Amino acid sequence: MDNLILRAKELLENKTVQVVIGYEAGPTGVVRPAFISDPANADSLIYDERCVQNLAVYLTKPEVKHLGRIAIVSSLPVMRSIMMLISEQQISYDEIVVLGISADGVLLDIADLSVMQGYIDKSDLSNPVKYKELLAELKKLTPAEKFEYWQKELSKCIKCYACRQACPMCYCTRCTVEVNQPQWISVQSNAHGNMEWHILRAMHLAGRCISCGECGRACPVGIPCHLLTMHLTDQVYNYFKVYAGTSEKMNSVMSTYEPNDKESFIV
Amino acid sequence: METIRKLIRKQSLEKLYNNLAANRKVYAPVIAADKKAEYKYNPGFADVTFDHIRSTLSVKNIVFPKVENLFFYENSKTESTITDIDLDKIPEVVLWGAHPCDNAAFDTLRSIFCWDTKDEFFSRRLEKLTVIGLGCHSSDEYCFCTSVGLSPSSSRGSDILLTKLQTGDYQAEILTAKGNEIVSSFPDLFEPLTDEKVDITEVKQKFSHKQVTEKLAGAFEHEFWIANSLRCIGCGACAYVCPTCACFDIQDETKGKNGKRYRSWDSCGFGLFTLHTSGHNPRHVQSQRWRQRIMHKFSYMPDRNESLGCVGCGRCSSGCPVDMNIAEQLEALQNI
Amino acid sequence: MARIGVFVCHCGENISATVDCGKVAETIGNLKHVAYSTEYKYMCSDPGQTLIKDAIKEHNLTGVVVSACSPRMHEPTFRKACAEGGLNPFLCEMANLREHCSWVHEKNELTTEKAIDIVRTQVEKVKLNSALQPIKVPVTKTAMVIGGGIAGIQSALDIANTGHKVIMIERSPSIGGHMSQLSETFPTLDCSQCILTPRMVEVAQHPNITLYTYAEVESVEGFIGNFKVKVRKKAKSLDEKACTGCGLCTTKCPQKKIPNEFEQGMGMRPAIYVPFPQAVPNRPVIDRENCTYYIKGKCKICEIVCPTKAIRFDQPDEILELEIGAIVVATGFDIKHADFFPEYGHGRYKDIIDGLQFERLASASGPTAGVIKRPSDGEIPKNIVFIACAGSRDPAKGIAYCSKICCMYTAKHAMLYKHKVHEGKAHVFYMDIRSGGKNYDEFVRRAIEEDHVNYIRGRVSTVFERDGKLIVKGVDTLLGAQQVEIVADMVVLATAGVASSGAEDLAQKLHVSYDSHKFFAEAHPKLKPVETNTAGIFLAGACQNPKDIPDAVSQASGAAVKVAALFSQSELTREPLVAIVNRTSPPTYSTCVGCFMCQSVCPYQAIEREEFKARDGKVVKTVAKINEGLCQGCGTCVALCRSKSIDLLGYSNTQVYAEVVALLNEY
Amino acid sequence: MSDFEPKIVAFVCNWCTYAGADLTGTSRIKYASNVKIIRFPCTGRIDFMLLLKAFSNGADGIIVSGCHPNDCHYTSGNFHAKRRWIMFKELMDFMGIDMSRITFSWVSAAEGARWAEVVNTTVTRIRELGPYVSYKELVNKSVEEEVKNG
Repeated sequence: MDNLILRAKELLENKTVQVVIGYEAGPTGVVRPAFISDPANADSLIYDERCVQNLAVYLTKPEVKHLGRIAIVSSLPVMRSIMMLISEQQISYDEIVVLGISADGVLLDIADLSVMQGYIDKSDLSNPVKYKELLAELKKLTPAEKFEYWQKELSKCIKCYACRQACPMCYCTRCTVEVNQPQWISVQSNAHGNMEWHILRAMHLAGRCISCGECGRACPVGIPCHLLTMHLTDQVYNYFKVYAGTSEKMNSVMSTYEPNDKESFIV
Repeated sequence: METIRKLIRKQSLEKLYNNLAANRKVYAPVIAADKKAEYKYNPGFADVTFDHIRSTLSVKNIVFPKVENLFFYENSKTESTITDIDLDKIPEVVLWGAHPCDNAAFDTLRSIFCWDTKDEFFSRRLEKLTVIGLGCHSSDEYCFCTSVGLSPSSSRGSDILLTKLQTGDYQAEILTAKGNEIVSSFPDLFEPLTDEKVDITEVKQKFSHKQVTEKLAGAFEHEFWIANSLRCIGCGACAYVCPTCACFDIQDETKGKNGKRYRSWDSCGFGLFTLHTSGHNPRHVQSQRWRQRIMHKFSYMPDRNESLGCVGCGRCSSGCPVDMNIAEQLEALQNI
Repeated sequence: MARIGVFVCHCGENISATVDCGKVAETIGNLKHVAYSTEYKYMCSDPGQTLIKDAIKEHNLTGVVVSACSPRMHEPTFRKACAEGGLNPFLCEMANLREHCSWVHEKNELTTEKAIDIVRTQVEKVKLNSALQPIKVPVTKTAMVIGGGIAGIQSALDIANTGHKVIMIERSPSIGGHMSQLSETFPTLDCSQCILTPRMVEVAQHPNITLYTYAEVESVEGFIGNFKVKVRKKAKSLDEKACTGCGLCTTKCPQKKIPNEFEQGMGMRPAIYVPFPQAVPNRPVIDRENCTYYIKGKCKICEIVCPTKAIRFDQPDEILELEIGAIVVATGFDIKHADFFPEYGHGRYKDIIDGLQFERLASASGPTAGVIKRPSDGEIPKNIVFIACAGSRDPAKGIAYCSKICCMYTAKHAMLYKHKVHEGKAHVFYMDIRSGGKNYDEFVRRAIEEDHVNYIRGRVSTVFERDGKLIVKGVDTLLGAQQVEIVADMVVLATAGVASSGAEDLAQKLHVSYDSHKFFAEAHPKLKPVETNTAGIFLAGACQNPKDIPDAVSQASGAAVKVAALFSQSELTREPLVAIVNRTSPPTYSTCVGCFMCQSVCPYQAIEREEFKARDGKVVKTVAKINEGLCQGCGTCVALCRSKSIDLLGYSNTQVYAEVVALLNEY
Repeated sequence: MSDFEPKIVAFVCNWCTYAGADLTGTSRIKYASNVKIIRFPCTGRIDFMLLLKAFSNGADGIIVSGCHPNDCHYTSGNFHAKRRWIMFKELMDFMGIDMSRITFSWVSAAEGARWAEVVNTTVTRIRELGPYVSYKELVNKSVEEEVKNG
């Protein structure tokens, strides 16, 4: 990771950026996001298989934006998130420097947006393998079993909204659940309201989810809510042959259409 | 009452538990499928764990459920009829095997809910609660009870505190009349305590809460808050797993002519928590919300409730998706 | 506090026959916030409307629910009544008790219960309505008439004569349409060309009319008063200004074997051609598909002979971008051709023709100069059979409707034949004779009684050839379904009138509805027969359904009046049922986060960007903003908006949510 | 089960299906009275959350209907709606929520008879399925959970 540290130092020293967002190990040894503004602190940056959090979530956070130009350590999901955020006009590529990291942990030279685009284009954009297996298992269940599975999982939900807050695409300053005219989703955490919340979240991420799995990882009570969005990611590709986070232009499947979109259930 | 110490044999615990569970709701920890501890009502004794460090969620829901109905109403053309909740129907609950931090939290909650006026719902639930605590014989890096004036063997909030003995049997400290009532109901299960060594874990003190409170008095505008909350993503996980966080929201839900008013957990970590109707938000960024959380627990509450708003259970840190480690931050705060 | 008035209409007995209106009014009257609830025989009548107006004042109503027929029928009526009663018209909603309840259910308690549910739902909705003000938008006072047949011509002239500009688009090289193909017209038997051609010339010469022939609509954007129409002017391969219309090119063109469309394939034309002698404009076009030069790369004889050097082989199609305030669709009809009837031997026998082909045979300017000669050998048929309802009123053929014009033109054809072939015998097979219309039945009687046309009431089962003659087998139902066999020299099929080719495509470009037969759909079958569902687009003539000339002309004038009425206002008042992005003050508090997915989803390009700047000029927030002139209120953006920052007036989130709750819960 | 009268909510667009249902009325075609219509300008306006709200308020079945593809009064609202329903259906299926309780259809302003048929087939199907017990239980479960704690 010496390359990453050197590059971070260089960017901070020559004032190309004011902050580098990367990963560090906390006092308990847990890997967590680091915000490095002083080049002297860049040595604490690490990158290994434990560095899984999607850092792109910070690109839309006011206090972070306030720091100035940002360099961000970016694995593939982060790069795809950045692409989505650009296409949805939340950030501009000029505001950031992408410190791309390849799947095998090597620092990439992402000189500009087109290089990042090229890297994304040649990457496997389908859901990560470990989730594919889980999804396949779930799909095998009967409808009643699926219902029971999800009810059991969702009954644990405490509506802390960690899933939402951890997601780079959930950047809305007001979420539908915060709307009370009408009260779309019951404020209380109960079986039915929890389910409605997770349906809403998954639907709002349909065609926008970049399969980082961050929502599920963030959940303090261990609900695999990432499987809902990942399932839709699969279906978006299945129906429309599109993956999210592949273009700087708006290409969300929910805001576009093809006249010959195929379905088999509308009579 | 004066504390009485007795011995309860390991095998007697099962009898005690089963006797209690036979005609009462007993809330006890079990190991869930994800290998984490969670509390359940009346699990089989074989499933009850005595070795967990901390459950994912605290046990505050016994006295402060995540949703509490306050009353029901029915509207007609001309008037609304209100039906109150029958508080007499609140059942007796025995909390079994909860650790000192969680049990001390009931005291903290009382200092909030009964600060000026007595909250009926909370008080009645607390009245119906008997706590059979369990001293800690294990701990981890997130534990910091010793930094907030508690310890792995604190008896605050317990009616009976069990502590594992090195022999494998348990010491029972009978602390309250409620505790005594249970002991006297099952006199055969308790024996006189001989002088035996207890198996209690050691939790290192990380900071002095008194110093933290003193520092906070002048730290409202300190740059510390922004720098140390940059990675906070603003979810409510810390508040919802916290045994002492007591913020709630009150809502009316109406369907047709019928409706109800209820209160449900809320968190000061949410932007919506302080959002005004006008759109103005006095705590409009996350650093201010993080500051509020720390300030409330370590400055405002000692000041106003004469109680610290933290019991050092470490759940907020272990449950945080971005490692907002509160003990680490308080340690740092002490030195600013 | 809301004070809602509910008015339950009996609609004579249309509603009260199956719904207990008294019970509906009483039950609804017991609802919270319902200040007044009553029933009346005819709410839409004058006294009914007065009842509403008086109640608004007397009970100080803040909202009105009229529980009557479909809002698509009378919403404007009752909103107007409310306005006259002093209530903002958008505080009035209608509960559809007739079309959606009383007419479709039996009389029982469930039906009345459903009626109560429907009314209660609207009560809950109207509580959340807000007083809206109409939107004013400017009007471009130029009309476009699509189609240059008699309907289009009439409409264009009528609009032009009110002093407004008209642009006429005709896809073929000349205007005139089917009427220019007709020989004589019923019921007067005057010459079609003689009455039509002066109108065609008037169009060409009218100072307010711009005519584009050989042109088609490429795309339509915008909305009433403000359409942006792209028109493709197909290349005529000709400099129209240089061309004098001398016709030398058409006579010298070596390619002369192209079936003539105007003659319904009964004559030939060259590759450079004027469709017919009286064409307007009287200028040729090159049919590139059949021109030797375009096929083989050499020839250019027309260019060589042209005295004014007007031929332009490399002329491209031209796209015109036009600003239009209103559109009249007058694209006419086609007929099913005889090949629709293989059972009648089409394809095997040349002497089975359709009605339009007969028109050309009978026309003095036609391929036979008006002599009725049969196509196979040019002989004059001595025995001729006309078959009415060839395809029409025949669900088995997929056409259940009556083509309306065939009875009359078949009588006309039989008469024309008898006038030209005195010794000949004319037979007509028919199902019913539908001759409603001024002097129409008299006309048919004349054919039967004076010209001795043999009318046989019955269907034809088959036509086949025997010994060089066509054998027409049918039944005469008036003779007890007796089999009839007629030996004919020629058979004329009055084939069904169908939608013009490309009608569906055009309807989609215009965003107007069409029926299952691809005829354009009117906004209301009785009360809005000239309007379409899309404001500012009107219908004239047979594009709506088969029509005879007087009907087409009347409707064309009707459409012209609609356009003129629209153009008589300098500003157009539009229903304010549009989307809005919520804005708070200061604007930086607005909940829109500026993802602009709404912009991507909007079919009308109605969503714009609005930037808020700090004092230093730096953009601090960008949000969506709706152009209310462009927004048509579909609400697709509303459903898509994740932060619920867009709402739709009249169908707001709180309103539709309240409707769902009200429909399903006890009150 | 014989006296079970299903509650069915129809979410329809103003220009096609609502007008089609008007035509059903004008043509005096009879159909089951279990279906009640909520009018929207366009299927594009129909928020998927409203479908969930219908179920949570006690609907046993739902009809969602609008203009046939290419016939949308607003050009493309129904195409967007189609994508929305594709995703919604896939998610519901994945979560084990019974999609056979929802009829998605295209009914034009000219298809009065078809509207009656869509209603009648839906009502028949929902009658066979019975009340949507599992969803109603889910909604009531919240109350039960509270009772359990209190």
